[in-house]
Amino acid sequence: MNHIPWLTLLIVIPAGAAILLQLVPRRLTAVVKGVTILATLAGAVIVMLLLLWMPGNKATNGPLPLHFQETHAWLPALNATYHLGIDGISAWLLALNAGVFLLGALAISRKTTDRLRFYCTLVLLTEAATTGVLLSIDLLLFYMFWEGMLVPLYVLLSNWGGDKRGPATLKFIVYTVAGSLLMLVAIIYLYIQSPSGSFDLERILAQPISSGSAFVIPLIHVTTFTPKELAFICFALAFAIKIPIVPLHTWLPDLYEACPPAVLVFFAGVVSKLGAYGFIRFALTLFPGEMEKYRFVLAGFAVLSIIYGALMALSERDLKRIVAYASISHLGFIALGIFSLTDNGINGAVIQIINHGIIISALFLIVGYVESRTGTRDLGELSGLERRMPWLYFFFLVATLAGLGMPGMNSFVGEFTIMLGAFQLNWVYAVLAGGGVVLAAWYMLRLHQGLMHDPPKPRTEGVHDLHIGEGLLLVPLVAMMIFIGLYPKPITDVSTGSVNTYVSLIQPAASNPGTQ
Amino acid sequence: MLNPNLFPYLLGLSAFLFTVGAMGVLIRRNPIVVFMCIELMLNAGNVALVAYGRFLNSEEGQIFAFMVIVVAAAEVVVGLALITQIFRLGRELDVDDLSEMKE
Amino acid sequence: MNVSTASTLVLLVLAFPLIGSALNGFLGPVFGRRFVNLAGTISIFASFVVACLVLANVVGAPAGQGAITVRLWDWINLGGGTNLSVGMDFTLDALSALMLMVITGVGFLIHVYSVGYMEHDTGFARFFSYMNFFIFSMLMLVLAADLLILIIGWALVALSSYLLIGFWHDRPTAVAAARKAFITQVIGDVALVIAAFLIVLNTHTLSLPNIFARTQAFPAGGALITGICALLAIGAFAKSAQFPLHTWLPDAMEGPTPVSALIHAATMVTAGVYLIARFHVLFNLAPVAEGMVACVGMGTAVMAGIIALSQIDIKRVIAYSTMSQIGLMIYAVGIGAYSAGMFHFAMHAVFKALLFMAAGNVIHALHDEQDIRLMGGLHARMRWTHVAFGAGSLALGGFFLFSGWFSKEDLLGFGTVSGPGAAPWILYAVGVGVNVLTGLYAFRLYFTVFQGEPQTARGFGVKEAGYPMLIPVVILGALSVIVAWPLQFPLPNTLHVFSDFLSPVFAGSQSPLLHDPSFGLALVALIIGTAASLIGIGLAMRLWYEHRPDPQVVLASLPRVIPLLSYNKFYFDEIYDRALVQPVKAVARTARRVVEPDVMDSWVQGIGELLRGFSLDLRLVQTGLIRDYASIFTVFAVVLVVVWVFIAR
Amino acid sequence: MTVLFAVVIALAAVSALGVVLSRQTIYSALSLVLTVSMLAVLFLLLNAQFLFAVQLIIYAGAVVVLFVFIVALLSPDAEDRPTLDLRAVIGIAGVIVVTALVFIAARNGITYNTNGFHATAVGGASDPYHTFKFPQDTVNNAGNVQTVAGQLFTNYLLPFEITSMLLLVAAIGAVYLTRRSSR
Repeated sequence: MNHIPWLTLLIVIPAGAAILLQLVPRRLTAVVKGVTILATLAGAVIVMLLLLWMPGNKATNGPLPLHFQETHAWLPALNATYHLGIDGISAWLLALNAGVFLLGALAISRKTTDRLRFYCTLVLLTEAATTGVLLSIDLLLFYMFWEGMLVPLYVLLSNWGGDKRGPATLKFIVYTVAGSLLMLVAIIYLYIQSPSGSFDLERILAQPISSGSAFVIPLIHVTTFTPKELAFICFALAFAIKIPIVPLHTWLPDLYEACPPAVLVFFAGVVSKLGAYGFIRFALTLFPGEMEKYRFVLAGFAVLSIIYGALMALSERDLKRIVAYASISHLGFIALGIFSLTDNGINGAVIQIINHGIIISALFLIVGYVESRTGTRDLGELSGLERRMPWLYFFFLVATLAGLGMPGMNSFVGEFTIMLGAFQLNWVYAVLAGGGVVLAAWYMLRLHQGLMHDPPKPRTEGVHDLHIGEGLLLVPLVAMMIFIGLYPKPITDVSTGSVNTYVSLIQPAASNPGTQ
Repeated sequence: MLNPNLFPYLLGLSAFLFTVGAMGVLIRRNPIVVFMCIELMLNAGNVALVAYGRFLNSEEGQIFAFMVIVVAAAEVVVGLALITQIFRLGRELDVDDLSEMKE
Repeated sequence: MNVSTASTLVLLVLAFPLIGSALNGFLGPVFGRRFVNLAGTISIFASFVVACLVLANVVGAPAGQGAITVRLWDWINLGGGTNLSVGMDFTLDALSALMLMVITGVGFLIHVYSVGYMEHDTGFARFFSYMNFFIFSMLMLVLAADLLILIIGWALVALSSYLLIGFWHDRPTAVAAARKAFITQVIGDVALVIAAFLIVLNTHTLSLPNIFARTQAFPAGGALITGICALLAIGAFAKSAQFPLHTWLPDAMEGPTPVSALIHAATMVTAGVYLIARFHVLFNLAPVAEGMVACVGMGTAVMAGIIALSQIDIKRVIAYSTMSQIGLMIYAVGIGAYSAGMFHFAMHAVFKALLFMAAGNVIHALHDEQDIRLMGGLHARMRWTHVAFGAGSLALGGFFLFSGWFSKEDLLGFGTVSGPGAAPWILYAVGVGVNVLTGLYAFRLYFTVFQGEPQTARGFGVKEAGYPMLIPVVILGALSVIVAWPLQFPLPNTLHVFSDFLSPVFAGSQSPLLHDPSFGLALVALIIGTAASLIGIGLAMRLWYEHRPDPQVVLASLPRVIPLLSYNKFYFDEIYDRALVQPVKAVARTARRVVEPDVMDSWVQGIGELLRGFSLDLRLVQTGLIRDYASIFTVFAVVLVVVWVFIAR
Repeated sequence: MTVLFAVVIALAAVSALGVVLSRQTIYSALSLVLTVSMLAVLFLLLNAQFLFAVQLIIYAGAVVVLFVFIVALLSPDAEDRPTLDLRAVIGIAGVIVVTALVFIAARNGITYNTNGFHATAVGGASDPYHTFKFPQDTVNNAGNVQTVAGQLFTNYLLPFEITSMLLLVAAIGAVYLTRRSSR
């Protein structure tokens, strides 16, 4: 099993399936969907196998605890390598990625999706790109996948989006491209500055990069940033836009509003997590000193995201926008966990990344079901669905409770550990995040009760409950919500060793604040 | 024996021819004259190449100048063919008239 | 009792209600009412049987071995130390055995009662599913041996409470009440969570036995332990409806009456008392926090008693009386009289569940009428209910030799001496006042509802409730008379079965506030307390039975502010609405209308506009004239040559 | 010899101005003949006999004749008066500045370091660069035809062959563009 390039397969299978799809006649929608599902399923199976093998697979001795590495020369002139590998953190993100794309493939509606083959092709290409992002250890390779992901997403959104897709998609693309170009500048800086002269993260980490001398503003003689700090800020901006952290979030609600539900499942489920992943994998490893220096500021923005997202979710009326802002609030928790730079916080962030992927997928599926039945997303026009749709009520109830951080459900595990990490940083952050939890209860119940309770309104008369297929999509999500809440240990058993390695990168920097 | 002090004058001639050609491209509107000016600029390059080759004791300058002449010839052939074609379309021979590139 | 027995017992006692809940929820709508009635009640009865086994095991264990902690599975392990490490730990000891008995015992009777009460409701399956789930959550809460697991149970009971308060989905008031209750609970949860952080960062564990073994991490009376205890107390106050987090409980009466009996009287709301008793080791290190708890408890007891006097909804009167009685329990655990507090909890669970269920019979008989001014004269028409309700009222009012008398006097007896300076005397005096108030409101309710003449035509035609609703009421009525007799007598050195049973739990650590009163002092206190209760009951009889003087006249003679405050529940709802709810809503609205478009989005748009303007200006350069392009090209070429030759070095 | 150089350079420069400034297109073309011929002479003086021949044959013989032919064919009497506008000013300034710069730079010697060439004052006290000067007396017969041919058919064979391809493509392109049916 060690001779098979599993990680390459993970990228090649969806990409290959996308090419294969072009050979399938357009009319055979069942075959098209079947190929898509099979490809995503194959990816999911491989990831599951990798997760099972990971405890028995010895990690390398490099600076990163990588498993299943593959290294080949890619652009020898630039010293860029085709270097793939997973650790305890990216393994779970991969699992989420595979699961969410499988769900996204299953959620494709053959009846209502026009140009199905093209659509499926784009979904598969997106999966190949996001998988590549999660696997790349080489900075240039990572950047290529990171930007490559936008292309199929852009085409998906601009072809199958809702009413306001034009401006929303443009905003998203401009935002993210601006961020990633900054990151490219920083990558080139690292490449030039690194003694290793390589794009390979492990090789860059092997030899420390000097932070250079700080810029001094002439005349007033204020010392500003060192070049390395500027590079860190570039990385941080790119990832913060992707997460997104308030105030860089304004692309998200508009985009989610315009996004078709089946795309939202993997867009919200995975794409927004890649920013958080980038913070752990690249910002934390390359810039431990800078992370340590700016952690209070960054955590402050994370808390701002939590509170601000919650307040917005409390005042919005559109279902999708409520969930979008709730998502910003939850992503703020993930960011807070990472910026706490503690074992607890980062492990919590990993758990919460998975949880959020599960919860947000479920919520968007449910919103999609409600919208397709009632034709509206206005909370003011919806009520009393519980009597008509008892199964939806049950699934939505579990998802709501998971979303508001109910103890015993999955996101409590994440939020508890994240808040514990934040508490280790400074108790104020934990208390403010606690305020976010109270607000979360408020807005999630407002959403749930608004939809489900009170007498039915004209729009909600005569709707029918979920089909068996729709319900079966939600069953695994709901089961995961409960299972992780009761037994989160399998997740952290895989991740905690890797997290410890990353946190220990910080510790030397923390103990010697004077060193560069 | 060649006086090495000549070299600045040769280079100066090259620069002069080049810039005069460039000026011609800027101020003349007749595409045929513009082409002549481009020929001038190419020749200026040749002067510099040959002068350097002579003074650096290398024949590569001449070889490159030769290549330039060939390219110039090819360019003139194609360019003049284009001008003929434009004339045939009934357009005036005026560079400013040929402004389809604007939007 | 060995570990495997204990794990089996824990698993069984938890599994029965959970299985019942799942069966009812998923299969109930398919198999119908009979299946649900059986599954719902049998699961709780099975759990009760297991609870009895637990009790037998605990009682039968050799001295010093009555407590056992079992780990079902590792919950999370981030490496130990300050990194979280938690197991699915449960503990069996005297305290949890007592709680198990009360929860499953009273719970079973209430489930039987529910069979009758929900007879005509179409949501019966959902109802029993939620009720069973509540029992499961509550058992998890009281069995938890790890603070984190306790928090899970703590929140799950809040969830079941939320689901059951909002059971009638199409009543907007019920929906709002459910939300209010849940959000208040979440505030308490957050306080508990933060307390857990402080504990795990200082003791490196969340396992309760380990925390209590590592109290050396906390300097006694220090700010840290006081803060932890204050946070735990806030959690307890939210759950037990104590000031200032009490406003959800009266609104929670929107739920079906069995819910009020089970959750909002007998079990869940007393979880705060349980929590403080469970964490007595920590509280004993923080006398300041204990004093705060005692004062809040007594304050809530008085406040709720005053409010109960003027409420007109039968369930709300009982709800306020619950709040008042829990105030007394909180006071008891605050001064360190943990056994006394738990004793009152057990007695209260019996007679308050009884009162709610009897009230439910009345409401049912009057076709969902809850206004006591429209009741009256039911004693002849609902004989059994009347007798049971009377017994419950006597127990509540603290009438001599009824169960409430034993527990309440026991608790107040400790109050005479526990605490520094004059504080115990002041609190004791207030406690005596609460006795008077209790007698007053308990019998105002009894006389108004059961004595006199029916106030509406419907009142003449009422019938006694059916057997499923009557039998539990009668059983509990009998219990509320006799249950305390073999257990405890409110004087030192007399009968002590109950406190001896709990003593292994509380013996290890003694509150600095608590002092055992001497026999004489206790006797005096007992006589004063009993007299106060009798005065309260007597006054109620004169006012609402004999109408000498007429209550309206008395009301008019009082300063206007007292009835106003009482009737309006001290304006807490209004204050919270104005001071908390509306401001948050306003901030949220401002965020959406102003901040998001004008602040968050504006700088993005601004950059966009700037670039657009710049590119519009730049577009003028694009004339399309080749010679213009060439000119620009030349200029820059010349500039570059100059720079290259002379400047760039 | 120097006088000959001076005359050739002066004639080339003046005739180049004639190309640019003549009002009649045909005069421009005739001036161009003079310029390229003078450059041919210059090549001869610089010992580049092969280029001398090529210059005369291709430029004077083919290219300029082609120009004259086209001028005569299309617009024999077209007048195009150069005006003194902004572009002309830019052009004149460019001519003066660049020529002067290059001349001065070449006079002062050209220095270089790894970052590129730099003009510098000869013998400057703070001259950190390795000063490169042309050899005082390096004239040999390097420019003769045999050595050029030797290089052209050995080291530079591939580029040489590619130029022939280029010419072929240009010829085909010209034929295609000018065929009558292309309207």
